[in-house]
Amino acid sequence: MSLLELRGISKSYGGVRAVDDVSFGIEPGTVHALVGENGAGKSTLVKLVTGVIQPDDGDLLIDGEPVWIGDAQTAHRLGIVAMYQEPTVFPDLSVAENVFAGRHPRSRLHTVDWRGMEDEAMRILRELGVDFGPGTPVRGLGVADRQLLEIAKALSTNARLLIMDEPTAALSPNEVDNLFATVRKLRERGVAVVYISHRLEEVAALADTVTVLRDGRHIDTKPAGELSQGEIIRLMVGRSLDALFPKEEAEIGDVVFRADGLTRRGVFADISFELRRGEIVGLAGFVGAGRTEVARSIFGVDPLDGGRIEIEGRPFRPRSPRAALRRGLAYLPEDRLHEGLVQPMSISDNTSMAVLPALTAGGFLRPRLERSLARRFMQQLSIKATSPAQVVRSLSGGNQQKVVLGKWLAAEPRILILDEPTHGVDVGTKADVHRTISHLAAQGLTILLISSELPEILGMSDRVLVMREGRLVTELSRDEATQENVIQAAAGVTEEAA
Amino acid sequence: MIARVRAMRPQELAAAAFRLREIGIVLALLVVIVFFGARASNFLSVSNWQDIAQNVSIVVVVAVGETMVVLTRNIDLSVGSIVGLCGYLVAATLAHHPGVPVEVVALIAMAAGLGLGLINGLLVAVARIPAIIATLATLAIYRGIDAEITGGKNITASQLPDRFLSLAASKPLGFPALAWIALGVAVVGAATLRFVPWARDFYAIGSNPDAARFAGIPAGRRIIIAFALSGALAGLGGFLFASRFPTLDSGAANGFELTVITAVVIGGVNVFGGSGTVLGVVLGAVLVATISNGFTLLRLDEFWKIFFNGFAIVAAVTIDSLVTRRLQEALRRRRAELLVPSPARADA
Amino acid sequence: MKSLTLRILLRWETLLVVAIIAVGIWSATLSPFFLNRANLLDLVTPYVFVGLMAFGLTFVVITGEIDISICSTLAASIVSFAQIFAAGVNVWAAALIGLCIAGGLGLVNGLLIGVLNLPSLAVTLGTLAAYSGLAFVVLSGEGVATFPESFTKYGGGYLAGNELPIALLVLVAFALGLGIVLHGTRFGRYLYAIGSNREAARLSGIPVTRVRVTVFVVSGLMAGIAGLVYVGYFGSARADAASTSLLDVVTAVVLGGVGIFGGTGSMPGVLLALILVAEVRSGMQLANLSGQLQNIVIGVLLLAAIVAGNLISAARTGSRPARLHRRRKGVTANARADAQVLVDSNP
Amino acid sequence: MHKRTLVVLTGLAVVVAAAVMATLGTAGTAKTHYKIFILPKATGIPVFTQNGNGAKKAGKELGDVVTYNGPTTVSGAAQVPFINNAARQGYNAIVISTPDANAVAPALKRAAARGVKIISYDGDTARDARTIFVAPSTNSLIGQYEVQWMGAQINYKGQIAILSANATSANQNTWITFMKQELRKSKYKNMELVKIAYGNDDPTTSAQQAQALLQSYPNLKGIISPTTVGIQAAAQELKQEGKCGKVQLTGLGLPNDMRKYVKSGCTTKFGLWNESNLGYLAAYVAHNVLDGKLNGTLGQSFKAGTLGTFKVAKVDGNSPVVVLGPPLVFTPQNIDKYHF
Repeated sequence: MSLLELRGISKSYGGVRAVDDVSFGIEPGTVHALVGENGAGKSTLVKLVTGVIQPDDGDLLIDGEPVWIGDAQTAHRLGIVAMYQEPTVFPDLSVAENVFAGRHPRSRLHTVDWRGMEDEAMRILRELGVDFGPGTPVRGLGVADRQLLEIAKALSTNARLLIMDEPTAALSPNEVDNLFATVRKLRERGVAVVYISHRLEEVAALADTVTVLRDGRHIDTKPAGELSQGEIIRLMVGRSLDALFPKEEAEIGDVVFRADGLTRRGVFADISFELRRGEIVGLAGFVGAGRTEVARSIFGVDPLDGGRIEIEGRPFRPRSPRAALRRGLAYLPEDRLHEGLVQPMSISDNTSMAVLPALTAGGFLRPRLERSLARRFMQQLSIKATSPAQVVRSLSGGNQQKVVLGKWLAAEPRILILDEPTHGVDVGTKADVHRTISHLAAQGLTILLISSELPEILGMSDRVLVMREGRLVTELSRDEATQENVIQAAAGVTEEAA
Repeated sequence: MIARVRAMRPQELAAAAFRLREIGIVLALLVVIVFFGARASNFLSVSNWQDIAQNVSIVVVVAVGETMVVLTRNIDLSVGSIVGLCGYLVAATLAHHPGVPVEVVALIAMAAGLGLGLINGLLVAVARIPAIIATLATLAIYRGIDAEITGGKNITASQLPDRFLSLAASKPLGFPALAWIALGVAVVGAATLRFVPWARDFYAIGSNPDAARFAGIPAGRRIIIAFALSGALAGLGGFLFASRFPTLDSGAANGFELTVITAVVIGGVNVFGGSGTVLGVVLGAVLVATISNGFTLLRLDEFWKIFFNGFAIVAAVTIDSLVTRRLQEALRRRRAELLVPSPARADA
Repeated sequence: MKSLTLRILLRWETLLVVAIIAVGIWSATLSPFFLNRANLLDLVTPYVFVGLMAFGLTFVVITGEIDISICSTLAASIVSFAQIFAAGVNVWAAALIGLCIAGGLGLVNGLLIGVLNLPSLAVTLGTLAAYSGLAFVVLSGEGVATFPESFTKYGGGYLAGNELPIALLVLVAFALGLGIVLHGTRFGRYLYAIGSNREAARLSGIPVTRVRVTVFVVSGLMAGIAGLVYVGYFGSARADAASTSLLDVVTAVVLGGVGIFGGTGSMPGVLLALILVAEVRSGMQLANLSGQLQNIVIGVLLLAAIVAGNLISAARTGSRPARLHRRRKGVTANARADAQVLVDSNP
Repeated sequence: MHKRTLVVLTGLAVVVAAAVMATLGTAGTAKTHYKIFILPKATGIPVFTQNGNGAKKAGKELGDVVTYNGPTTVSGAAQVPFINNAARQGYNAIVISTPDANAVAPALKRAAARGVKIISYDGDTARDARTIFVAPSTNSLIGQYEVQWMGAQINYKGQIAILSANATSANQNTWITFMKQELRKSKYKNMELVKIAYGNDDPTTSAQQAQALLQSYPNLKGIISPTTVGIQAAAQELKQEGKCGKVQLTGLGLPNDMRKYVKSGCTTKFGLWNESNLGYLAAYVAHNVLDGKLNGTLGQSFKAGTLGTFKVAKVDGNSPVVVLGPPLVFTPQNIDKYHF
């Protein structure tokens, strides 16, 4: 009987079916890989199982018994522990205390039993084959060591199900092998491990069973042996190209933006590409490939360690977003909630934020002008809101995304970088955004479209660049690009292994 | 030495940074002792160091309480008023009932302080008022209550029993009585922060509040305990203050919170909570008191001390943030070397 | 149809007006002298310097920071002004130098907090003591008090038959000027954006560092201007000037509806709150309550303002009233991960 | 809970709070002869409380309403609101002792402009801001006596220091000038005044200043403290450091405060005056000025109830002044006769 069974689980956000009637079981003592494109519902499932959110319908069963996981503490008690890409730890405390925070082992006198705690921590660390001691302050540990710490913490609460979400994204090769050895030890102890990764060679090397998700639906669950990497890719892709992408024909002009040898130590290395006027260039790749990091460095948000950029023939040193905007370069951030909008402010305040210098006369605001600007984009992007003065916090996800788009279009950029523009929005908004993008390109705007949704990349782009682990691996023209060869490039799967 | 530091793996660097602060203060203390020793003749005299120990004892007692609050990423500005108020309570009790044993009066002062601290805790944890604003308000409110109780009739030393007055003068084994009490409080404080589970939670709450909530730590209740303890120790500080300065008016211990916070910040307690030791705070308090005593002996203007306190807080905070930034830099650089993404690996 | 925030802000200001009227009625019962015109106009005069400092602090708090060193900045700038004046320099030139010093002290705060990104509470706590020490060193004990009438009239002088205090005009002038800057200029809009979401503001091309440094310079300058009015009213410059006014300044700002975590607040609110504080103080003075007892009432008023603010914002957004913890500035890697995990859960 | 009811509730809470404050207010204004406001350097200092009681005794005899109130910390600026308030409440006279003559001058002039008579006592204000100054004793006498008492105790040899109140306090500075004049006499040639420290009439600061004096001048022989707060703090400090007798102490102090220290040998001779009589006299001066009998011209004389007649004169360069009388001298022998 399986340790954890999902039966008919569904969850939707504001009209978008993130998870649709998913059922499969996870057996104790096995490594169960969960694969699928971005937005296929993987992270939503993780949040359902760890009690961060609750399903709309369907049941979760532990050892055959239906359970309701209302919050993270309940999940903990049931032995379900999740580990994210950047583990959350107490940087100021020692390793041992991180493992036992909030539930220190007590001596007879009800005091903290330091020796007992450190011995117990040492035992677990030894088992995981770790090279740092229980007394080491966590502040000095790298990501790999912090992950081992999370695993140690899970073992100390004798967790029965450990979910690892993209654990190897930031690890070096030998750190990955070390992690695999640890996972195999967990398996021998009867712990079930849900392993989520887009690195199919890791899935092949580690997993006992593989579950493939697509568009929030459960496609298949098979023993790893029976699925080659190529077959997995074929199950992953093949999303219906139903949404008709109205790609207007745009006349491609000369080179507007050239980057060569862009490098940021430890994140991405020698990225070189060109963008032409009126062209939409898709930038594909999995989470952690470094696409957002490249965009943020170009826009001056993060530092750049090397490489040169030219905009319209003139060199450009990205010192700050303000400098980039002045050169006609705009960036629509991936994290809409925290970086795209100022929630408590109105639509017109947000729309005019990036262009205030142009809208003000001698430093004085002109509210009428701002309101008309906001109305223009509300109408152009069909944003459903009562008035420009409405607070952005009260808008739906789709409308918020349109306001962010409007904000950057108001800056009248010549080059627009879009980072996951349609992530988590309803189908209607997605179509509106696509229509706007292709219309703008037709008018001569140059667009770099970062997206993890293959249909969107293939449907919208004149050219497709693919990145993996901080490098630009291939460039495909619109006709050459298919879902398979883009995913293969992104996952690093070569022809013969398919 | 620099080469060795750069070669150290970030883990050793972090462990070293952990110890750095205490070593740093001891070094600073030695430099100061040599500097003032050479210039002021009676600086190294036993009686001078007895004075320093006496003056620092009240700061240490209150600073241990303040440390517990700062560890939880909060701050208690009202300790100065609590010291003044409890100090007056002690004097008033002894003046009207000289028979009451001194130890009982100390407990009364701590109980009163505990109550006042509890109010701070409730304001911060339950009413969700930011600690800076809540304790700024209670600073004024407790000082007002102090003035109302005093009502213009100060208690002078002449009204207090000799047994109490002699406490500050007595020096068992050559070490001032007040300093013995402060030492005891520091030891108990250090032991509590080391061995008592709910006290360890202070560190977790300050280090990463979300992770603490995630680990099931009741942050609200812990914060109330921290403020209550800070109040209780400020109450004991009031008792010591009254024995050291037996004539009390409603302005007693005005601005004392600044001296306490200087000792806590210089003592290496991170302003954002999560790290700090009682040993560091005691050393910080001794350093501040020694420099202040040195200023006096050199007949420097009284007000350079206030300037020094402020300057020391800003300097300590700046050094703290530079060290943590340097550490994160080392981490990122080390991770970059490991993570050399070689295209070759992809085609294996 | 007014937007939601405007309606709530108005609601807060009307609340202040109601409170002002209520306290007015109470004071009138205490002494027949309260309601005569001269007295009413004279009500705010002793607190004009508190109001000017509150205007400066409002700019800082709206950007999500805090500056508790303003009272020491005032003291340090007026003693420098007094010593320069005592050395024979013309009073207005000396005043200008005093203002530059105040701006300079504000700039030190601004650089430490804006550029080095140090926590503003710890830095200004340090400079509160450091600047106070400087003030005493510059002019310990012996106050300077030989200022010409042409200067002191702006603090303590009267017009129109000895009834209209000039200081009141100064207060209203600055309230109007700074109100326009805050609500009508690009710089003002930047303050609200930075206070609500500093990262989004930076990504929108707002010069975040430059603005954060500037607000502390403004706070310093306003403390300097408040100092000049203080000298005018009290007639003397001493190093312990305004050492007990921090409570009144913070209360005026918080009671004025300025959110302590930044992003909200209006100049009219702070002006009304100052009038209320001044009225409460002078009413208690009439009732012969001691200065210290008055502080209790003001302290309670400050706490009540925050609790009311929490209740209203909880009712308005239905969310948890306020964060228990101030987010640690300089978002660390793992905090970003938390943000990443949660971003999908509420689109 | 619906938004509108919430806001009404908060409005109600504020109004209720205001009403509560109303019951706190205690002042009542009964119409009698004159209303006199006694404003000390600070309430809470015992000598000023005794001044207030003396003034109230005089008020009962004269049928005037005497109110005694003031700031709790010693600062000129803190007295300004009380001056404005007294003027606003229609007091006929303000009898003030100030630590900062200039800080209060503008407010006093404003009050005078509204017809309020200003009398200063103990700590004098700027000359043009008051009608008459009531001096506890002849300043020169106080200065000379204190130096003589100290000289006798350390037989005219060694370093001495002065622990004063506020640096801006007129009476303190006048006494210190006369002390310096006295010290220039040949009798005191090997007595050296090394430091003047200021305790701001705050007990804690005065104690810290006393400790600083003992620390920074190891072979100090004597401390003169012309303020009751300073002398008491210095005595307690000497007792704690075990230096009673080794370092002599004199100045102005209250017998009740200093009795214990005299008995344990920390001081053998110090002086003061009857503080309640000083308040009593000041109230009578105010009453006579309001009656128009006194307007500050030299030579005018008046009867001050049980204390007899006094004359307005020019004393030690300050005028117009009314002097209470010569200072009293307390010694271990006569200390038990005095109970104030």
